[in-house]
Amino acid sequence: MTQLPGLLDIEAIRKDFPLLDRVVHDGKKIVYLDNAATSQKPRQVLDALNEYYERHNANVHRGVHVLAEEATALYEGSRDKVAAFINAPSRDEVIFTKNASESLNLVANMLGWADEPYRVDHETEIAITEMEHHSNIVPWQLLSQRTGAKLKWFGLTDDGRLDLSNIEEVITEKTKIVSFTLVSNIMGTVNPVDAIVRRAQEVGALVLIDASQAAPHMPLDVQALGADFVAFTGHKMCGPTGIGVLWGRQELLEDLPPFLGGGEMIETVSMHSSTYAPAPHKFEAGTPPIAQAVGLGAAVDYLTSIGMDKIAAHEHAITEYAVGRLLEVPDLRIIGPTTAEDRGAAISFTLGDIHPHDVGQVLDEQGIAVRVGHHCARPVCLRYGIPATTRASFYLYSSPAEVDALIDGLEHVRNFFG
Amino acid sequence: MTQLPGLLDIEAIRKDFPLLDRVVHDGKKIVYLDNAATSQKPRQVLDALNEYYERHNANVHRGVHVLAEEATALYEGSRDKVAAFINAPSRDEVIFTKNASESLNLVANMLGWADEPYRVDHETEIAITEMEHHSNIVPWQLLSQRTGAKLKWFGLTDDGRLDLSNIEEVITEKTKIVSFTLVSNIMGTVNPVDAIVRRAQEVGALVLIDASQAAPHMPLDVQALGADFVAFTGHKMCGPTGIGVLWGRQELLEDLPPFLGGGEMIETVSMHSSTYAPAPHKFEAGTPPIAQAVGLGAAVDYLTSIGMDKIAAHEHAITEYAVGRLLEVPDLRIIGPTTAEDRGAAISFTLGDIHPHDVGQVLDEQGIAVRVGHHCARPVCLRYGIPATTRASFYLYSSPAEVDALIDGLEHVRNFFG
Amino acid sequence: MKLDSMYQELILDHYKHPHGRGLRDGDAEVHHVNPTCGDEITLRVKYDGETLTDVSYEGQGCSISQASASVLNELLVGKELAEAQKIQAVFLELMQSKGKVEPDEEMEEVLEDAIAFAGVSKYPARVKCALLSWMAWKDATAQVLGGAERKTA
Amino acid sequence: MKLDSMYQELILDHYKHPHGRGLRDGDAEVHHVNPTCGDEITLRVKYDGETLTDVSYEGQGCSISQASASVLNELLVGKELAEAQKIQAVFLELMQSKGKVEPDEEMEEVLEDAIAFAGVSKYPARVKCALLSWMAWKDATAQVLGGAERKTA
Ligand SMILES: Cc1ncc(COP(=O)(O)O)c(C=O)c1O
Ligand SMILES: Cc1ncc(COP(=O)(O)O)c(C=O)c1O
Repeated sequence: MTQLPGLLDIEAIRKDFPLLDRVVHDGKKIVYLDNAATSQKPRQVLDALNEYYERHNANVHRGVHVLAEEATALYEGSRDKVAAFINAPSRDEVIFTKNASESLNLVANMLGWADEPYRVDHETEIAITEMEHHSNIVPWQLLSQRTGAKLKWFGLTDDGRLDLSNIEEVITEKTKIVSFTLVSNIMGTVNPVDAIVRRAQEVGALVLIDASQAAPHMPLDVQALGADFVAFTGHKMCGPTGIGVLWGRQELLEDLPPFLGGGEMIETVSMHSSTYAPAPHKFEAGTPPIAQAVGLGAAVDYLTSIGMDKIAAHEHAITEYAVGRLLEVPDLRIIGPTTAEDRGAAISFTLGDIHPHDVGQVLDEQGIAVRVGHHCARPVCLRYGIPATTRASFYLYSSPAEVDALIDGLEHVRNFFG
Repeated sequence: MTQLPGLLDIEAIRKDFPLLDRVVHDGKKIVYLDNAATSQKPRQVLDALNEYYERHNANVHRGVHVLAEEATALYEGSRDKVAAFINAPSRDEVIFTKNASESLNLVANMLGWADEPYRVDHETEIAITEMEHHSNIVPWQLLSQRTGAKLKWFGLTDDGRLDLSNIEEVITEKTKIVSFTLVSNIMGTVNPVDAIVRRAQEVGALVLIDASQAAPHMPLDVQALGADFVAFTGHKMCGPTGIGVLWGRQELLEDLPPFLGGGEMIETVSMHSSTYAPAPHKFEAGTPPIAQAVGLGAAVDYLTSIGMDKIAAHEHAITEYAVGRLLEVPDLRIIGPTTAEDRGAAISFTLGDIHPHDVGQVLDEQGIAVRVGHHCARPVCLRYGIPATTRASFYLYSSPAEVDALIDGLEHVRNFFG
Repeated sequence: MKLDSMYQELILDHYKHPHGRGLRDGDAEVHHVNPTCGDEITLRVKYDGETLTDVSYEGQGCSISQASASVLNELLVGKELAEAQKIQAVFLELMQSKGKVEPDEEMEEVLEDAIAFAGVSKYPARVKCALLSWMAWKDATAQVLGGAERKTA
Repeated sequence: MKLDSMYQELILDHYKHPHGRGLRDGDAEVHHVNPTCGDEITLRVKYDGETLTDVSYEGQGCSISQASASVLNELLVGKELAEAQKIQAVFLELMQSKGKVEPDEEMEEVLEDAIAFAGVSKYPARVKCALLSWMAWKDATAQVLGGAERKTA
């Protein structure tokens, strides 16, 4: 087996993930390289879910009975864990949502309904980038349509990086919010946070960072980032589906208006008017994803026990190896950075004229799960003049042997359509 | 053991629910009477969740690999199950949300952003009732504040029913939307759908029915209801937390604008503009609660295998028994209907001057879990001049013995504070 | 190998040598997108009375969607409208069968080369690829019939 | 019985015979709500220089929140501001201890009757009940000190 410096003890880790033993297509063990779409779940997380439902399940916050107290302690305990995981100054800055998309929409809607100085309206501008996930594009298009605000964006360089050369035109005195991804889900690019945050602060714009592809893979420190909001999603970081996070600076969460109305988010309600609970509850209407928050808490414990820096190092080694081997494949073109520097573990590529759908299908037949298409980042495909890509993406349990399997699989694809 | 006509085979059913074996406070088996807040989960649902995560977990819709196909088939299969469960004319009318609160907010926001003839604006009116859950009040207060629309509501009679005597003033030619609960979560009242729907149709208003307390407990037929939208929540009907449903008439879902923007809900995206996928996907931005939908599908299978009519009969019998026994308790006042006719299995009451918090605490000490407070329906408490109530609520696994335990518990409460 | 049931020789042939590709004069034009994968097609139909005289198209997509458009062109052009609609309906039935319909002789007679897509019906994610051009054709034809939104180039 | 640790005789006494209940003249008034249960209190403070001369209140709530307001009145009225603030801080510490602080003699000396609430700190849902009036008092006092939003009746 290929040994690379910095690898985790993959064999031990893989034992935690029941799905990785899955056998598909008449006896082929799954090679799961679709981690940018969603991660697999360790037994520790599934145990936490079962334990919650079998022993503690109750609705939170409003009960004096023992189950309600336990459920509340578990749910709020997960908030503490997430706050520690991202180094949030206060647990009250951690809002649970259903996914990163809701987190991003939540900010867009807060700003649309806000009073000055936050209000986005027809005299103001919004800045994003051309490499955003659709979930960080469409909310801003909707906000722009509904308020008249102008939507601007950073373009991309030929090697898959943000083109910041016109930063002073993209982020101006009129800009109210700059929203961008920390790591591209399609190209793996890690973006230069500092330069963007500095410019945003210069003009007094708020900064929202989409950390959906960062939180699972590297240490995340919201204070060091210097952003005002950070969004990410549970299912990509060993957690359950149905849970996302929005972190926001306390004073902003106090000032900004609520989004969804309902139970749990109120202080007092009469038919004539209502007042709202303090953050984070103000932004958590209805019964929250209780079990999912508990599961995310267990995921955070799991990742922390391994160490986010070690996970980052592991993925860096795998990515470096994968990039090197992919570049040896004839007719293969990587869309995005072609070295492992400042890049995450998602690698997109085209293979000659063979359509990614066909690439993915033939890989699947060999038990290799990759994603094909525009990966919810169609503007990137448009930018590089391609209809779609094939994307292999790695995680803490990915092994060099799986990279080798991918390379062999691509050889097979080329033969099949050759 | 007390035998009542119409009871289910409780012993067999209780074996399906691991939590019901829970022992609290030094050896007391839990008596779980907080079902209106959330239900317990049968093993069948937990098995479906585990099976999903251990064997099929992948992101849905965009993959050609076998896991993605399986996950998509399971997720969309749950949509079929839910559609059948509520007798929806088309599976495409079933939208998965995170909870009922999101479903209700979704409709409010659709109408706020809609074009004519649906648009809610300052020249129009919204009608709700005084017995709504906060999740069906606050979204309309927000919409009313943000659009200038006038919010009206039906009051309550002394015996906990809707006062429809002024229906022509509450629902007028200006009314765009009438939203009301099918079953009150605080009083158990079952509301007269026909009369309200008829009047709404007369004036061309849309009707949204909050079926959060109905879907778990009785056969639900959206076509028979005659409404335009029906909302409910998974966790109260044996399903996981983190999943809700909005059913809407196809033509409305086609006409109405999206709410949250992001991945999955688009047809095509460029930096300049986007087009949206057809319903239901148009309203499901981001990675949906996949496992939770699968769990809800299993819950629907479970409930259907027992039979919703049989569940309704069981609860009716228990409720009748409970109302009778409660009325024997000195100083006890039921808030809501005092017979079992046209009422669900949630019973709220006050006990002399003893504050519900204190009632709940002393019951808890005996292992009896009830909910105390305003049950996210504070206007009802205001209406009846009480600060809060104690609420016992039953489900398919509730037994007459548990009712007896409650009555004994209340005796103990009276002695304690006597 | 199971894969061969999807990628029939005939499909790969059509993919590599598509029939009637390119946009020509038409009575109606539609643009269809498969949102789940981004495949796109622009398709025009031309009728002479009841006869479908041309289906021209341009687009990008996988072998299945490309081959399917090529087969459609080969199969439908020259047919009477009613006949073409019947073929479309049978193709739709086959593709939505989840691999459970065993094509019989009658079906083979109607579908000719298109019968090669039977294997694709086992792959839910790819059924939409195979149907993309057929849905576009149906839509364009409906426009001609309805007289609505006629576009010619 | 565990319950007795919460419902100390002393708490039930204060609940049944509250001290200083009712609204009287004050330098500042606040209205606090416990959103998790709907308990409410309206509370006024009156100062004469540094001396807290009255805490008057009205509200609805459970035995714990009612008894706590009564104890507060008994304990704080007549004290110097600094002394009252110290008592409040110690009470807060006790209540947030999750039952893990064993009240020592020093604490007992400071808190007097309020020490009876030690058992409540084991019940997270009830801690807020016990704290409602104390938070309201703190807030009202801050208003007086800040001179902001002074209300008198
Ligand atoms: C009548 C009613 N409507 C709406 C809701 C809100 O449901 P959820 O909290 O799951 O959003 C509830 C329950 O909490 C309810 O009882
Ligand atoms: C960069 C990025 N942003 C946002 C999202 C949206 O996350 P979710 O689908 O969980 O809402 C994703 C993943 O799908 C992503 O990769």
